[in-house]
Amino acid sequence: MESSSFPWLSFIVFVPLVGALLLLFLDRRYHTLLRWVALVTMLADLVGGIVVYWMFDTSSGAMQLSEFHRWVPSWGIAYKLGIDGISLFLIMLTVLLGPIVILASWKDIQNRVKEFLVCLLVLQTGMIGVFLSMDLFLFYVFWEVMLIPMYLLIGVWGNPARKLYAAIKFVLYTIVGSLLMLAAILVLYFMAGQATGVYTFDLLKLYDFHVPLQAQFWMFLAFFLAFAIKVPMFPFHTWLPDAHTEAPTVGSVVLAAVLLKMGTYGFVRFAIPLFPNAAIDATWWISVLAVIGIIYGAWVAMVQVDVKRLVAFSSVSHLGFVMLGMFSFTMQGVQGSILQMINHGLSTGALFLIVGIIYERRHTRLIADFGGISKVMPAFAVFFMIFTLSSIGLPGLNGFVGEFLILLGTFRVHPWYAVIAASGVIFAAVYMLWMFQRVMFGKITNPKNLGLKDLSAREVVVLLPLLAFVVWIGVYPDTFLKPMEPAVKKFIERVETKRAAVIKIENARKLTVTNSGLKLTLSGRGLTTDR
Amino acid sequence: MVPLQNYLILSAALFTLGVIGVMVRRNLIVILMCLELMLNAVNLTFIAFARYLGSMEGQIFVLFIMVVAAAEVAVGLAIAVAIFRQKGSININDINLMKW
Amino acid sequence: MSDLVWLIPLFPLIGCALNGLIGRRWPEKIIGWIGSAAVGASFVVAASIFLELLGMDPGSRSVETNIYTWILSGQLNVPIGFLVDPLSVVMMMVVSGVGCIIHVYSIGYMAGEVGFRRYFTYLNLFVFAMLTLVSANNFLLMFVGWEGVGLCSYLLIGYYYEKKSASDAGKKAFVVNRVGDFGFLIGILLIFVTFGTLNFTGVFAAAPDKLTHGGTLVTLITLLLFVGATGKSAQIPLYTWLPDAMEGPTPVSALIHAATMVTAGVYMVSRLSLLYAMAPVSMTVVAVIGGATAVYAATIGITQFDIKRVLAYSTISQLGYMFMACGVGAFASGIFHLMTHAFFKALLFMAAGSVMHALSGELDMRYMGGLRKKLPYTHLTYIFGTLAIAGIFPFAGFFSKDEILFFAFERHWAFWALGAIAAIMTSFYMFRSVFMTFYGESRVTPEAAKHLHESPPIMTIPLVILAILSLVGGLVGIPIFAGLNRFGDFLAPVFAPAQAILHGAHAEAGHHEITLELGLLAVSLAIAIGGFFLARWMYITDPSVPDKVISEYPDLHEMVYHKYWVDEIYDVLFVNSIVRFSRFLWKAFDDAVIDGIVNGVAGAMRGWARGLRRVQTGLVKDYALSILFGVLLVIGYLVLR
Amino acid sequence: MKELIFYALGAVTLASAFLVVLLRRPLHNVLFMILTMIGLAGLFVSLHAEFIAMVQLIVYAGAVMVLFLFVIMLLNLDQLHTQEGPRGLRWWAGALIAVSVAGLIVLGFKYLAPRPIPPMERIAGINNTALLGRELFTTYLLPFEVASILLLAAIIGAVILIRKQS
Amino acid sequence: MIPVPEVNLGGILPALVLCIAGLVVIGAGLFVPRGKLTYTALISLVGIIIAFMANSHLRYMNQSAFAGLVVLDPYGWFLNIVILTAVGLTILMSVRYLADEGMQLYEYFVLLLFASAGMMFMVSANHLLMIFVGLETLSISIYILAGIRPGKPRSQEAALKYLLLGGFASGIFLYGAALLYGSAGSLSLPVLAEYCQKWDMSLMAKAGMGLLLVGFGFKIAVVPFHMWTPDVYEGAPTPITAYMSVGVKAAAFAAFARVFFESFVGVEVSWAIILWVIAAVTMIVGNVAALVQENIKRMLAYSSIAHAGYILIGMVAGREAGVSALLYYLLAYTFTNLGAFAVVVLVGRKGEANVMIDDYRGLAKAHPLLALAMAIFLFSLAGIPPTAGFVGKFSIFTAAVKAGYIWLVIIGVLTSAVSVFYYFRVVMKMYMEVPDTEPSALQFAPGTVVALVIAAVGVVYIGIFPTVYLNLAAESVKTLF
Repeated sequence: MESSSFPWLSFIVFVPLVGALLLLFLDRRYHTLLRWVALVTMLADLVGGIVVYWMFDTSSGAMQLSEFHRWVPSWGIAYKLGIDGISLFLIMLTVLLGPIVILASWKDIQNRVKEFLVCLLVLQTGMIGVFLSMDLFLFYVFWEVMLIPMYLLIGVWGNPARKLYAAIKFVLYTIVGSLLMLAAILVLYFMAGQATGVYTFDLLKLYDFHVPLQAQFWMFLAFFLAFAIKVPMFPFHTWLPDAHTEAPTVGSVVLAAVLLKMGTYGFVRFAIPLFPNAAIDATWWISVLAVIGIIYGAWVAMVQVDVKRLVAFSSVSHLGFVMLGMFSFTMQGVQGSILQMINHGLSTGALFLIVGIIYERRHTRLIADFGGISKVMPAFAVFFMIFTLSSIGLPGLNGFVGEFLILLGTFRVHPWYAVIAASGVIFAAVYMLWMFQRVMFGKITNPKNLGLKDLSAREVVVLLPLLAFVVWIGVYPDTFLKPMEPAVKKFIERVETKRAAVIKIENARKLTVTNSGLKLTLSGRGLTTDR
Repeated sequence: MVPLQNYLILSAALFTLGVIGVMVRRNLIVILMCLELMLNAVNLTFIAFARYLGSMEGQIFVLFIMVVAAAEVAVGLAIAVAIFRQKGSININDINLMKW
Repeated sequence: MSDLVWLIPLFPLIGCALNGLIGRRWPEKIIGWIGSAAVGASFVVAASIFLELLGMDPGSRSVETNIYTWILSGQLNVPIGFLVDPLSVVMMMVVSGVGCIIHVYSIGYMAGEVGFRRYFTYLNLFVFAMLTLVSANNFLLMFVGWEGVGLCSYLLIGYYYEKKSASDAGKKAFVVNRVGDFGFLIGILLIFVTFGTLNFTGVFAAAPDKLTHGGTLVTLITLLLFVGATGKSAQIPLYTWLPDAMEGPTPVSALIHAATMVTAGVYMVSRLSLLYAMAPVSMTVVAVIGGATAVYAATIGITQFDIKRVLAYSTISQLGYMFMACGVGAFASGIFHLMTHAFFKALLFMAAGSVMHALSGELDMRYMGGLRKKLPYTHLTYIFGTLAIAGIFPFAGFFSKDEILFFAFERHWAFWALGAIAAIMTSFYMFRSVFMTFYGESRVTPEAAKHLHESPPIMTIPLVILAILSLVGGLVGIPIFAGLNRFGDFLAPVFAPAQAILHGAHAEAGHHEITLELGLLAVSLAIAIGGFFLARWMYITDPSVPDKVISEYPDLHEMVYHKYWVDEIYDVLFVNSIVRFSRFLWKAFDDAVIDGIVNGVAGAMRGWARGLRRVQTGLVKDYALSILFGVLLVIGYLVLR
Repeated sequence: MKELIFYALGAVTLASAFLVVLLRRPLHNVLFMILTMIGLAGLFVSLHAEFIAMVQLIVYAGAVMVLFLFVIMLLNLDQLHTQEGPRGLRWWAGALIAVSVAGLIVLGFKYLAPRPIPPMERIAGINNTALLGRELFTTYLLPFEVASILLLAAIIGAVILIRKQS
Repeated sequence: MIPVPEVNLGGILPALVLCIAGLVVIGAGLFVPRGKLTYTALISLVGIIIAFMANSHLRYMNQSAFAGLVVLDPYGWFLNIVILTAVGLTILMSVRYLADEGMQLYEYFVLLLFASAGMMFMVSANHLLMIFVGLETLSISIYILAGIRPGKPRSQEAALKYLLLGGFASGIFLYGAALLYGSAGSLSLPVLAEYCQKWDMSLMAKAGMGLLLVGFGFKIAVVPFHMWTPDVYEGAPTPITAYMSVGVKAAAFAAFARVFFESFVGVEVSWAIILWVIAAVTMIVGNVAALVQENIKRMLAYSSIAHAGYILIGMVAGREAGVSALLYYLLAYTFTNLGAFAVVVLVGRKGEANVMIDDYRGLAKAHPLLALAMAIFLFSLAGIPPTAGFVGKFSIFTAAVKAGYIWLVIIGVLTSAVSVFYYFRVVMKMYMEVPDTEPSALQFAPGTVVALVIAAVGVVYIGIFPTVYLNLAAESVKTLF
C-alpha cells in the first residue's frame, strides 16, 4: 500500500484529542481562552481535512493515504487508516462541523465549559476515527469511544427535564447493538482465520474472505442491529427523538449531522461488503423498513408539538431514503444515498442550529410558543426558509439531488418502493412548511417574541458555510458525485462478484457434505482447530 | 475384615449430619461444632482411604485439617464472643444487618 | 443569438440577487425598476431570438445549448441545457413580456408596502423559475423550474404572512402542487427507465421504437405527467388551491395565477405532444378533464361575489379550455389560447387590482357598482378584457377560443358542447362582474368612497398596453383562412410529429370546409352575446332576478356557492384523517408500543433484580442452603450423567 | 471381632453426632461432640492411625472442645437454649438436600473396586507414628511451615478480634 | 538415616519475603507507637517491593520443588505479580483509612502480608494439600481482616458470615479431596492427571471433582455459591473489600485453573459444561442484581460476582487462549477494581459513611479529576474501550468464540449491556446530578492518591497498549499445557 510522507489521516484524527488534552491543563475559569483553543484546534483539523481532500486522487476507488502500524500483532490487530470516495465527504462534513459547533456553543453553554469542549473534541476524534478505520478492532474502539462524550453531552448539558432518561436510553440502545456486533466481528475473525490461515481484523483482507451463507445471515443480523439502531431505522428509532430533544443544541447538531451517518456508513463500509449475500437477501425487508420509516417519520413529524422532536422525526424519514437508496445496489441509488448522508448532515444540522438560535433566545421549543417570528427576525427567517426548503428537497438545493438519485436508483430495481417513498416528498412539504408557518408566520401572539434580536454576526458566520454547501450541492453536485463514483462502482462490483463467488462455493459445498458452518451449539468447539 | 465401604458410609453419614446441623441450628457455637463434625467426617474418610491404599498421605492431610480446624475454631469463637458482647445474643438469625 | 438563451433566465436571477442580497437600503423606485428591467432584458433577448428563428427555415428552428453537466451518475446525465424552438420562444416571450408589464404595474400597486423589496425579489425569482421551466431542454431541469414556480407562488401567496388565511393558502398551494409533482416525478422516473435519458430530443427520437402506439407504458407515462399538470394548472381534482391563492397581492394573481405559472401544465402537455399523441387514452382523459373543468369552474364562477375569485374560477375554466384543446389534438390552438388568455386575464386581474386599490382593498362586488365614472381607464380596460374573454369579435379571445371549439367539434360534438356551455357561462359571469362593478348605483361603503380615486399612470399604462394586446393579440392567428394563421404555422414544426400520428400522413391542421367553420363562429359569437344580454337583464334591467333565482333553487345555489363543498370533503377525506392517524401512530405506536417494549424490558430487569434481592435474606443458613443446592446440582450432573 | 468393634464404635459415634445436631442445650451438644470425637479416635485406632487417634483425643476432645465449653460457660449461654425455633420448611428442605447429596456420594462408593488390604508392613517396617513424622518433616516440610504462619495469623486474629473497642 | 528433602528456598522466595516482612512488622509493632502506622506500612511496602524483585526470576523457571508440592513456573510468576500489585495498592490506600477509622493496628498489615503469602503458595502449589494450606492461610487472615473494625456490628457480621460459610465450603472442598484421594491414591496434581488419563474416572472421583469445583466456586464467588459476597463486601473494611475482590479471586481462580487443567484433563467436557451453566447464570444474576443496589460497595460486590462469571468464560473456553485471557482479565480487573475501591475509600467518611451511590452526586463538580478517575474505572468495568476492561472482555470473548461457545458470548455481551446501566448510573450521579447538601471537602491522603494514580494509569495504559501483557499472559500459561 502507498503511504503518504506525512500521516495526514492520523493528523485529522488526533488533532482534536491533542486539543482536548491541552484543555485539561488550562484553568477552567478562562472560558474565552478555552473556547479559542478549542476553536483553533477544530480549525487546524479543518485545514488538515482540506489537505486530505487536496491530496485525494478522485480518479481512483482504492483506499488512499493509508497508514499502517502494528498494534496487537498476535491477534492481527493493526492501526490501519484509509480514505476513499465513500468516506471522503463524511470526513469533510465532520471537520467542517467542528469549528461550527464550537462557535455555535459560544454563548449557549456557560457552565462547565471546559468539560464541554473536551467532550466535543474527543467526540470529533471518535467520529473521524470511525470513518477512517480500516481495521475492525480499531473501528470498534472508535465506535464505542465516541459513545461516552455524546452521553455526557446529552446528560450534563441537556435540559434537565428528561436528560438522564434520554442519555441512558441513547447509550443502552447503542451498546446493545454494538456489543452484538462485537460478537459477530469475533466470529468473522475466526472463520476467516481458519479458512485462510491468517488471523486478522484487517477490513480489506476480510473483504476477500467469502463467509458461508448461514453464517453470513447471523453476522449480518448482528451488524444490521448495531447499525440500524444508529441510523436509526424504523422500529429502532425511539431513542432519537428523546436524545435530540434533550440534548443541547450542538449535541443535536453533531448527533444529527454525523453520528447518525455512522449507521449508514457502517452498512456501506462493513455490513454489505462483508456479507453481500445476506445483505442482498435482506434487501426486501430492509427496503420495506426504510419505506415505512420514510412515511412513518413524516407522518409522526407532522403532529409533533416540539420543533426539535419534529426535526428528529424528519431525520428518521430522511435516513429512510438513504437506506432505500443504498439497498438498491444501483449506481444512482448508492451515490444518491451517500450524497444524501451529506445533505442530511448539512440541512438537518443547520435546522438544529436554527432551532438552537431561537431556543437560546426564548428557552422553549414548543411550536405553540412562537409565531410571527419573521417579523422580528427577517434574516433568521431567510436562513430558516432556505434550510427548510433544502430539507424538503426543493430542486436547486442539495436535498433534491440526493433524493432524486435515490428514487431513480430504487425505481430501476423495485419501482413500488420508489413510488411509495416518493409520496414521502409530499408529506415532507406538509410537516416542514406547516411547522415553518406556525413558527414564523402569523401575527406575533406571544409578547415575549416581540423583543427578539435578529441573527448576530457570529450566528451568521455559523450558518453561512452550511448555506453555501446547501446551494453548491444543489447547483453543481458534480463536485461531490465525481470523487465518490469510482469507490461506489467498486462497492457495487465487490458486492456482485463476492455474492456470485459465495454462491458458487456454497453449491460446491452442497455436493461435498463437509459443512463447516457455524455451530451455535452449547459445547460447540465447531471453530477450534486445536482440538 | 471390615470393608472400606462401611467406613466411607459412616463418614458420609457424619458429614451429612454436620451439614444439616450447620443449616438448621441457630446457636452460633453449635454451628461451629457442626463444622467440626463435617471436618471430622472428612478425617475419617482420609484415614480409611489411607489405610486401604496403604499410603501415608491421608494421615498427613488429616493432621493439617486438624490444625486448620483448630485455627478456625479459635477465630470463630473469638468473633462469637465479640458479637455476643455487641448484641447479647449469638442467635444466627439475629445476625442479619446486611441483606438484599 | 439563440446560444445566448441562458441569458433569459439569468437576468431575472441577477435582479433577484441584486435586490435580495444588497438591496436592503435602496429606495423602492430603484428596486422596482431593477426588477422590471431584468425581466425586460429577458424579453428583449427572447424577442431577438424569436426574430432569429423567423430567419431560419421552419425545419431547423430548434437549437439546444448545454451550459454544464448538472447531475452525472451512471448513465444518468442531466445537463443544465436549454432548448430554443418556436414553442419555447413563444412561451419565453409571453412570460417575460407579460411579466415585465406586471412588474411595472407592481411598482405602483405595491408602493409603500412593508415588504416591497421582498416582493420584487420573489417576483424576479419566479420569472427566473418560469423561464427555466419553459426553456429547459430536459425533464429534470423543467422539473426544477416546475417546483421553483411552485415555491415562488407559495412565497408570494403568503406574502402577507401575518394573515393566517394568506399563509394557509400558500401552504395549500404548495402542498397540492406537491401532490401533482409526485405524479410528475414518477413519470420522469418511468421515462428515464424507459429511455435512459431525460433530454426531450432524445426521448422524442427514441419514442417511436421504444413505445408502441397506444401502449400501456406510454399511457401510464403521459397520465402520470398529466397528474403533474392538473396540479400546476389547477384542473380537476387538484384545482382547489387556485381560488385560495387570491390571498396574494393582485399583480401576483395576474402574473402567476393567470398568465404564466398555471399555464405550465398546458405548455408541458404540448411540449410532449408526441408522447400524448401516441396515447389516445391519455388524450381523451386530458380532453375530458379539461372540458369538465371548464364547465365546472364556470358554474362556480357565476355565484361568487369576490371579484378576484370570479376571475380565479374563470382562469380555471379557461385552462380547462386549453387542456381540452390539447386533448383533442389542437396543441397549437391550446398555446394560442394560452397566449391570448395571458393578455386578457392579466389585464382583468390588474384592472380588478386597480379597483381594489381604489376601494382600499374592497373585493366584494356587492360593495361596488357605478364605478365607471370614477375609474375611467380601469373601467375601459376591464371592458376590453371582458370582451376578449367572452370572445367577442375581433378581440383576441374570439379567435383562440373559436379555434379550440372548432377542433373540439371535429373530435367529437360533445367536447364542443362542453366548450359552448362553458363559453356562455363565461361571458355571463364576466359581464355580471362588469355590471356589478362599474354599472348600476354605487354600493360603495362611505369610508371607502371618501378616498376613491383612479390609479396612478404607472398602473394604468400597463393596463392600456395589455388592453391593446388583448384587442389585437388574436390577429396573429386568424384560423379560417389558411396562411393567415401565422401563429399556427409558426408552431407547426413543433407539433408536426404529433399531428402526423394523430391524423395519419394526409391531413394537417386548418384543412377543412369553411362553411362549418363559419357556422361554429357564428354560434359561439351568438353565445357570447347571449351571455352579455342575460347578464344585462339580470343585473341592470331587473336586479331582483338573481335573488329570485336563488330563492327558486336555494339548495343548488348553496351547493354551487360553496364550491360543491369540495374543500371540506378533501379536508375530511385526506387532511384530517391523516393527521388523526399520525397522532394515533405517535401516541399509540411510537410511545406505547416501541417505547413500551423498551421500557418494559428495563422494568422487567428491575423486577428480577428486586426478586434476587429478596433471595439475599442475610441468613447464613439460607446461604449454606444455596451452596448445598449447588452441590446437589453439580454432583447430580456428574454422578447421574 | 473387628466388625464388632467397628459397629459398636460406629453406632456410638453416629448416635452422639445425631444428638449433637438434635439436642438443644449447648452443654449437651458439647458433651456429645466429645463423645463423637472419642468414637472417631477409636475408629482411627482400628485403622492403624494411632498417632492421629492420640491427636484426636488430645487436641480435639481435649483442647478444642474444652475451648467450646469454656466459651459457653464464659458467656453463660447454656441458659438461653430456647432460641432454637420450630423446624420449618427450611429444616426439611436442607435435610432432604443434604441427604440426597450424601446418597449420590454413597452411590459412588458402590462401584469401588474391592482392594486387597495391605498389611501394615507394606506401609513401613517401623511404626506408623515414626513414619508419619518422617513424612511430615521431609516431604511435607513446606506445608508444615506454612501451617505455622497460619496459626500465627489465627492467634493474632483471636487477640485483636476479642479485644474490647478502644 | 532420614533422607534430607531438597529445599529450594529460591523458588518460594517471594512468599518467604512476605512472611518475613510480616514477622518484621510484628517486631516493629512492638516498638513503633500506635498511631504511627506509616512506618509499618512502609516496612510492608518495602517487603512487597523486595518480593517483586524476588519474583522476577520465576518467569524463566519451570520446575517443581519441595518434593513436588510446589511448581515454579511463569504461571505462578504472573499471578504473583497480580497478587503483589493488589496487596501493594491495598496497603497504600489503607494507611489513611485506618487512621480515619481509629484503628491503629499493625496486625492489619501483618495479616495482609500473610494472606498474600498464602495466596502465593496457593497459586504455585502442585498438590491439593499445599493448595488447602495456602487457601486456609489466606482465608483465616481475611476472616480476621473482615472483622477487624472494633465493635462494628457490620464488620463482625461480615467476618462471621465469611467464616461460617468459608468453613462450610472448605469442609466440602476437603471431602472432595478425600474422595479424589481415595480414587487416585494421591493428591498431587500430576498423579491425579495420570489417574484421569489412565482410567476413566470412577463415580466417586467425579463426585470428588464436583465437590472441589464447589469449593473453588465459593472462593471465586459464582452463583449459587456467591451469596456471602454482597454481605461480606459491604461489611468488611473498604480496603479489605478491595483486596478480597481482586486478590482472593485471582488466587482462587489461579488454583482452580491449575487444578482443573492440570489434573482433570481428558474429562474437560464433563466439567466445562457445568462451568458453562455457572458462568451464564453468574453473569445474569450478578449484573441484574446489581441494578437496584444503593450501596456502592454492595453494587461493586455484585459487579465482582458478574466479573467472576466473565472470567469463568475463560475457563470454559479453556486451553492456552482461554487461560491466558483469564490471566489478562485478572490483571486488568485488579487495576480497575482496586482503583474503583480507592475512590470509594477517598469519598468515604469515618465509620464507613458516604458509601451510598447517592453520595456521589455532583462529585464531578467538586473534584473533577477524582470523578474522571472513577469514570475511567467504571468504563473499564463496563468494558468500554480504550480501557483494560475492554481488552480483557475482548480477549475472553475471543477465546470463547475460538472454542465455539457463541451463545455464551452472546449472553456475555447482553449482560454487559445490562451492566452498562448501573455503571453509568454512578457516572450519571457524578456528572449530571447535584447533591442536596454541600459536600464537605475530601482530604486526599497521599497513599490513596498514589494508589489511585497507579491504578488509573494502569487501566488506561494496558488498555491502549495491551500487546505486551497479552503476550506475557500467553507465555505464562504455556507450561500449564
